[in-house]
Amino acid sequence: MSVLQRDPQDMLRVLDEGGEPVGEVPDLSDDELVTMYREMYLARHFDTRAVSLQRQGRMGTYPPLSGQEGAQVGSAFALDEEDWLFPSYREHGAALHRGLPLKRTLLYWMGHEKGNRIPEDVNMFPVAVPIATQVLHATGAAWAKKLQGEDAAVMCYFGDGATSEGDFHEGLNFAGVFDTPNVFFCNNNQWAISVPRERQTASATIAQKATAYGFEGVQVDGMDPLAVYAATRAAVEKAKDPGEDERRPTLIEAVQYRFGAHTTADDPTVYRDTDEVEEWKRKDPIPRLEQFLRNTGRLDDEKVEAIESSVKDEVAEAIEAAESEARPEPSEMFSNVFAEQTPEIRAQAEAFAELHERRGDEGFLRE
Amino acid sequence: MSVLQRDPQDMLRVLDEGGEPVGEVPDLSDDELVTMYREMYLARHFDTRAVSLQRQGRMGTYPPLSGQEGAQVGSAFALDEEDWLFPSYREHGAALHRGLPLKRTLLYWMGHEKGNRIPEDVNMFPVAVPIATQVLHATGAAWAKKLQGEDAAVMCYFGDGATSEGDFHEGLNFAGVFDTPNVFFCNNNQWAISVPRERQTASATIAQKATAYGFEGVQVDGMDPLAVYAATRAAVEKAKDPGEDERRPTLIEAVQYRFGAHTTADDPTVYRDTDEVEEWKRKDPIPRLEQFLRNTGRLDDEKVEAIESSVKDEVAEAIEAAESEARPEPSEMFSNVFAEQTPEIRAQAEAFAELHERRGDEGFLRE
Amino acid sequence: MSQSQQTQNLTLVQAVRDGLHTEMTNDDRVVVMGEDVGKNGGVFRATEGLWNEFGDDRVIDTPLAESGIAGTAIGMAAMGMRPVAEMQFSGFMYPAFDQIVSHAARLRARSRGRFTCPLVVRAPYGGGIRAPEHHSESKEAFYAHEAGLKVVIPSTPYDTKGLLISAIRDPDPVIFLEPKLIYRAFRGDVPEGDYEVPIGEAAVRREGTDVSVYTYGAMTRPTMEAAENLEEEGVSVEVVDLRTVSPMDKETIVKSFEKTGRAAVVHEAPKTGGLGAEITATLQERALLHQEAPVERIAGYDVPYPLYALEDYYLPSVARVEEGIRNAVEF
Amino acid sequence: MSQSQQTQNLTLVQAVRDGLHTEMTNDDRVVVMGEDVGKNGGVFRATEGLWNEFGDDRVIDTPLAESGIAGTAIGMAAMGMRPVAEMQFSGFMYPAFDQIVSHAARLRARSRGRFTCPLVVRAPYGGGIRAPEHHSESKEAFYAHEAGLKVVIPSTPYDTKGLLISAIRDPDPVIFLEPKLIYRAFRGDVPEGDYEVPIGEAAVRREGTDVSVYTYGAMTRPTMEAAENLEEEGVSVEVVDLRTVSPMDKETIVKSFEKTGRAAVVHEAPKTGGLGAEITATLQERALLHQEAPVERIAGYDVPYPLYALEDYYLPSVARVEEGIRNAVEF
Ligand SMILES: Cc1ncc(C[n+]2csc(CCOP(=O)(O)OP(=O)(O)O)c2C)c(N)n1
Ligand SMILES: Cc1ncc(C[n+]2csc(CCOP(=O)(O)OP(=O)(O)O)c2C)c(N)n1
Ligand SMILES: [Mg+2]
Ligand SMILES: [Mg+2]
Repeated sequence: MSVLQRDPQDMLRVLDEGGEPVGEVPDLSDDELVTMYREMYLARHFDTRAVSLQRQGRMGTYPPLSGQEGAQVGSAFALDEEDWLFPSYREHGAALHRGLPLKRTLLYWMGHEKGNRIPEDVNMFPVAVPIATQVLHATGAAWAKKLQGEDAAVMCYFGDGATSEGDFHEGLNFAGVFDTPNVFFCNNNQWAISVPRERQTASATIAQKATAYGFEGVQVDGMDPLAVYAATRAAVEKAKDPGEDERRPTLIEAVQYRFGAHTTADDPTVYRDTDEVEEWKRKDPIPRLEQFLRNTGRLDDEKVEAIESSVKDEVAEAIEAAESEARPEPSEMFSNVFAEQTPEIRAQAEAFAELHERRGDEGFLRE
Repeated sequence: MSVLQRDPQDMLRVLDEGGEPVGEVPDLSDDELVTMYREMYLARHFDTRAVSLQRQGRMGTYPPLSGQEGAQVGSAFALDEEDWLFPSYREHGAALHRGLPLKRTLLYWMGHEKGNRIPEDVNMFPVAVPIATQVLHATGAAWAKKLQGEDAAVMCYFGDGATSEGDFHEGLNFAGVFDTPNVFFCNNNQWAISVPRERQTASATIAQKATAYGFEGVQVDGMDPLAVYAATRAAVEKAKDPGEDERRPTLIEAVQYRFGAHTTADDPTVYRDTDEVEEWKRKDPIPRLEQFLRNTGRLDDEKVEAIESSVKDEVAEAIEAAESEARPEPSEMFSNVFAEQTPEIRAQAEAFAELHERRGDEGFLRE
Repeated sequence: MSQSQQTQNLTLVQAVRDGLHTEMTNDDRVVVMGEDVGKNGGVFRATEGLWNEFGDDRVIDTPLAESGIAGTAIGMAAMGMRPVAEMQFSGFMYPAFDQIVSHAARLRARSRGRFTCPLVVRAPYGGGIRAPEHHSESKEAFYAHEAGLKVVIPSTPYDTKGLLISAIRDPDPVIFLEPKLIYRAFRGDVPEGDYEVPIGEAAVRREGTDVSVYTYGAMTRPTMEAAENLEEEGVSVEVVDLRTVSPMDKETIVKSFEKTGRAAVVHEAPKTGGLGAEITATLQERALLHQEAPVERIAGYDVPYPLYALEDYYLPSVARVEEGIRNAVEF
Repeated sequence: MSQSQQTQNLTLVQAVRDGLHTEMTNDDRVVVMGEDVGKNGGVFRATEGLWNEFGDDRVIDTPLAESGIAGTAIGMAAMGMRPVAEMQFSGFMYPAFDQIVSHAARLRARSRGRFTCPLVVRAPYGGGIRAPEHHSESKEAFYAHEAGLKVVIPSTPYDTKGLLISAIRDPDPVIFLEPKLIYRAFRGDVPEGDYEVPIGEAAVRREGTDVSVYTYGAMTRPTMEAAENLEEEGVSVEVVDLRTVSPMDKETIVKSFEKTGRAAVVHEAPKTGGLGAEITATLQERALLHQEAPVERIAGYDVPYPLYALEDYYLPSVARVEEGIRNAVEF
C-alpha cells in the first residue's frame, strides 16, 4: 500500500524524536542524506543571520523558518530536476535546495525586486505574499505541463492558515477535476500569526480536506525530514503518472512548528506559551536527523564541524554580496510593467528623471 | 443514530419512486402532508406559467425550478417560524412556503426591485445571483443569531456548481469553527448550466465535503420530499442545540434534477441528452408524494382537483397583480442607495428629473 | 490586411468567435477556458463550435470558480501558454479580482521579466439587455486604475476581431470587455483570417469641428446618433471611439480637443471615478488653453445599476447625449 | 464636544483603538472581527486590549479568509449587529472585493431598504513603511467608484476617532482606510469619550490665496510641509484635507478653487484613474471660469508599487509636491 493511502488522521513517521527509525527509511544514498542534513543546517544558520540583519536595520521585515527545515528540505529533496516549486514567503530552505542563490533571498527581503527574479535554470516561481494565491498558479502551471505533454510535477507550499482561503479550495478542486500533476504541501506550523490551528478550521486534520476534492491526503510528521521525503516522493511519483490514468494530485499536511516569530515584526509571546515552544523544540528536525546520521555512521564530529564552517562561510558570503549590491536605479520602477513602455509610463518616467536630476536623492529620500 | 450520522455516500430515502415507504416516514400531520403536496404543486404550476410569461415577452429571463419542488418545499417545511432562509435565485418553491407572495417573485423577474423587498414578517433574504455569495451571508446571519442569544436556525440554499466557489468553502469553514446554527442545503441538480456534476468536482459526493469543515454531511434523495424533510429537520434541530455544546452546522446534499432549462435564456438540448431527462422525470417528486398520500388515504381525486383549481386561481391572481403593478418611478433609482441621499446623488437625481420632465419617456426608452 | 482577403458580414459576438478561432488555429498555445465555454459554446455563443473543433484540452469547461479560472490561467500563462479566460459576465469578475490585480497585472514587474502573463480575460459587459441582477455592470475604471493591465472595449465587429487577436498576441495581460448590448445589434464586414487592430489606438468615428465626444463600447451608437441629430441643428460633432481605455490614446484625444475646444465624454459606468474623469483631467492638463467649456460627463448615475424596469433611464440615451453635447457647445 | 471633556495625547493608531473602544462600550451590537485582532491585538495593535475587555464574542479572531470576514459581517449587519471588520492590510482586501461591491454596497438598494448593511471595513493602507510586497497599496479609487460605499481616510488622531465613531454609527457601509505611514508618526489631542466627525466634510488645514491643494491621508503631511516651504517663497497655499473621499465634499473643494483659480491634488494612488482625476473633473465642471492653470496631479506612478528600496521615489515627496504646486502657480 502506498503511504498516500493511509488514513489521513494517521500521521506518517520514519524517525522518532531521538532519531531512531520507527518506519521505513527511504532509499537515499549516504551523500544525499548528508546533503539533506547540510541544507537543513544551512537553512537554520541563514535564518539566524537574517533575523539578526533585520534587528540591526540591515534588512526589512523577514519571515523566519526555524523549526520548519525538515519539512522544507525533506520535501524539496523529493522533487526531480524537471519539477517546479511554487513557494509562499517562508520557504527559503526549499528554495536553497532548488538552487536559488541565498543572495537573491536576501535581496528580496532587503527590498530589491531583483531578489524575485528567479534564475532561468531554477524551476521555481517568485514568492507569493497574498495568502493561498499561489495554489492556483501552481495548479495552472501543472495543468500547463500536462497539456504540453511534459512530465513534471508541480509542488506548492502554503501554510495552515492558507487552507481557509477560497483560493486553496478552488485550486485543489481544479486539480482534482483535471488531474493536474500537483503536490499540495501544507506547512502546518500550528499558527497563522496569532491564530492557532484549531481556530482555523474544525476539521480534525488538514490532510482530510483532500476528501472534498476526491484525491488523497496524508498527514506526515513535519519535524521528521525522512517521513516528509517519503510522503512527498510518493506524491511526486503519483503526480507523474506511474501507470494508466493514475496521475493524481495529493495533499500533504506536514505537522510542524515555527520556533520563532511569524515575522520579525511579530512578538509571539503575546499569544502563545513558551512551554509550547519548548515542547516542540524537543522535536527539532536538525538534531533528530543528525542523531540518525551519527547512529548509522554517516556523520561524525569532524564532518559536522566541516559542515558548520562551510555553511557559515556560505552565508557570510551571500550577505556580503547582497549588501554590496547597489540600490536599484529608480528608473527600474518604470520598466517591466509591460513588455513595451506605454506613452503614459514613458512620460511619467521622464518627468521623474527630470525632477530627480534637478532635486537629487534629497528630493525623495525620507530619513 | 441520527440520520445525519450516516455515511455521506449512503443516500437517505423515505419513499421509493412509486411512493412506497422504504424508510421511516417523518412525523407530520395529514394536513401538513397535504399542504406539502399542495405547495409542491403550486410551485410547479407557478413555474410553468412563469416560463410561458417569459416566452410571451411579459417577463425577463427566469430560472425554472421544475423537478426541484420536493427538495425546496420538503426542506423549507422543516424550518420553524423563527428560522431564516437564504435563497439562491431558484428557490421560488421554498420562498412560497415561507410566505413570500408569488407576486413579489414575479415582480423581481419582471425587473422591479420591489420584488426583492421581502415583507417584514417573512424571515428570508433577497435573491442572490452571484453564485455562493449567500453562503457567507447565511453564516454571518446564523452567527449573529447565536451571538444575540436567539435560538434560530439559518438555512442556506445553493447549487452543485456553487460548491466550487471560494465563498462556499469560506462559509462552511467559518460555520465549523464558530458552530453557527446553519443548515447548508445543496440543491445538486446535476448541472451548473451546461457543466455536469462530475466536471464540477472529483469528490464522490458533495455531502462528503463536510469532512473538510469538521461537521456532518448527509446525502438525501432530493426527489423525495419526505427524505428531504427528515434530514433537514434533524439538521435544524442540531443547529438549535439540542444539548450541551451539540450545536453544529450540517451540510445536506439533495440529489435531484432540473427538468427544464437553466434559465429561459438557456437551451439544454445543446449539452444534455433527453434520455437523461426522461430518466429523471420518472423520479418526479410530485406524483411520488401524491401516490404516497393516495395510498395512505390522505388524498383522493376530489382533493387533488380542488388543489389544482385553487392553485390555478392563486397563480392567475398573482400574475394579474404583478402585471397591473405600475412601472417603478424612475426616481426610485436614486433612493435607497444610502439612508440619506448624498449631495452628488441628489444633484444627479435633479438633473435626471429635469431632463425627464423636458424630454419625456421618449427621451429614454429604447424600443 | 491584404487586398485579396475575403470578408464576412458578422455580428460583434461572431467576430469574437472568429477572432478566437483564428488565433486557436494560428497558435496551439492558445486555450479557451471558462464556465460553459465548451459543449455549450458559451452563454452568448461566443465560443460556439470551438470545442468540437479543438477538443477538450483547448476549449475547457471549468468548475464554477472565477478566481480559479483566472488564477490557473496565470499559472498556465507563466508556463508559456496563451490562455483566453472567459468570465461569464463582467459582474462576476470580482471573485477573480485579487488574482487579476495582485498577480496578472504584476507578474512581469514582480519577477523583473522572468515570468510574464500573456493572458486575455474576456467578459460580456455593460447594460441594456434586460438581464438579471449583477449582469449589467460596467466597471472598466477598476481595471484601468491598476497598472500592468491593458483594457480593451471594442465597438464594431471589425475592431473586435482585430483587437482580440492583438490581445491574444500581446505579451501582457489584457482585459477584453465586450459590450453585449451590441453583440447582435448589427453586422459589419470582417476579414477572414488574420489581422490586428493595435491596442492603444483610438478611432475617430466621425469628424467634426465644434465639439469632441469621447466614448467607447455600446455607447458609441447613441453617441453617433446624437451627433447626427445635432448635425441637423448645425452642430458639428467629432466622435472619438477610444477602443482601448488603458493605455489611452491621449494623443488622439488631445488632438481632437485642440481643434474643437469643447468636449463631452459618454460612458455607461457611474460618473464618479469613471473614465470620464480621467479624460477630462487629461484634456485640461494638456490643452487647457484650448478649453472653452467644461467637459460634460454623460455617464451612468452613482447608484447601483437598476433592475431592468428602469435600466433605460439609467443608461445614457440619445436624448441625454444630445443634451450633454449641447451643454458643452452652448456654454 | 463639550468643554469639560478630558483629552488624551494619542497617535493615530491609538485613536483607532480609542474609537473602537468607545463604540464597543456605547453599543453592544458592535463587534470587531478579523485576522489577529483578538489576543494579539492586531498586527498594528489597533485592537490592543479589546479582547481582554470585551471577550471572544465581541472581538473575534477569524480564520484567514477575507471574503469570509466581509461576507459573514454583511450577514451579521443585516441581522442588526454593527460589525467592524479589519482587513489586515488594504492590499489583502481584494479577496473580499466581490462581497464588498456586489453586496455590502447594494444590500439597501437591492432590498429597497428592507435590509441594510451598517458595516465598517477598516484597513491599514498606503505606503512608506518599508513593508513587504502587496502591503503598500492605495486603491481608494476602486471603492469610491462603487456607488453605495462611503470611503473615509483620516489624517489626524482627532479625526480618526471621530470619523471612526461616525462610521460605526453610519447606517451604511463605510470603508475606513487608515494611513499606516502616520500610525505613529505624531500625536494629537483626542477627547475622551464620545464625539463624531461627520462623514463627507473636508477640512481646510491651511488657508491660502494663490493655489488650492487637495489631499488626504498620509500625503497631508508632505503637502503641509511643501505649503510651508512655498510660503517662504511668497506663495500662499490653501490645503484641503478631504477626510472623506466618497462622498466628496465638493462644496468645500469648489469654494477654495473659486478663490484661488489654481490647484493641485496630491495622492499616493496611481495617477491614472485616481481621485485626482475626479477632483480635477469636478473643478472644471463647476468652476471652469475661475480656472487659471491646469490642475496638477501629484500622484503615485502608473506602475506596481515597488519594493521598499525604491518606495521613496514612488511616493510623492515634499520636493515633488513643491514642484507640482509651483507648476500650478507659475502656469
Ligand atoms: C490574503 C492575505 N491575507 C492576509 C495576509 C497577512 N498575513 C501574512 S502571513 C499570515 C498568516 C499566514 O499563516 P499560514 O498560512 O499558517 O502560514 P505561516 O505564516 O504560518 O507560514 C497573514 C494573515 C496576507 N499576506 N494575505
Ligand atoms: C459568481 C458567478 N459566476 C457565474 C455566474 C453565472 N451563472 C449563473 S447560474 C450558473 C450555474 C449555477 O449552477 P449551480 O450552482 O449548480 O446552480 P443551479 O443553477 O443548477 O441551480 C452560472 C455559472 C453567476 N451568477 N455568479
Ligand atoms: Mg501557519
Ligand atoms: Mg446545479
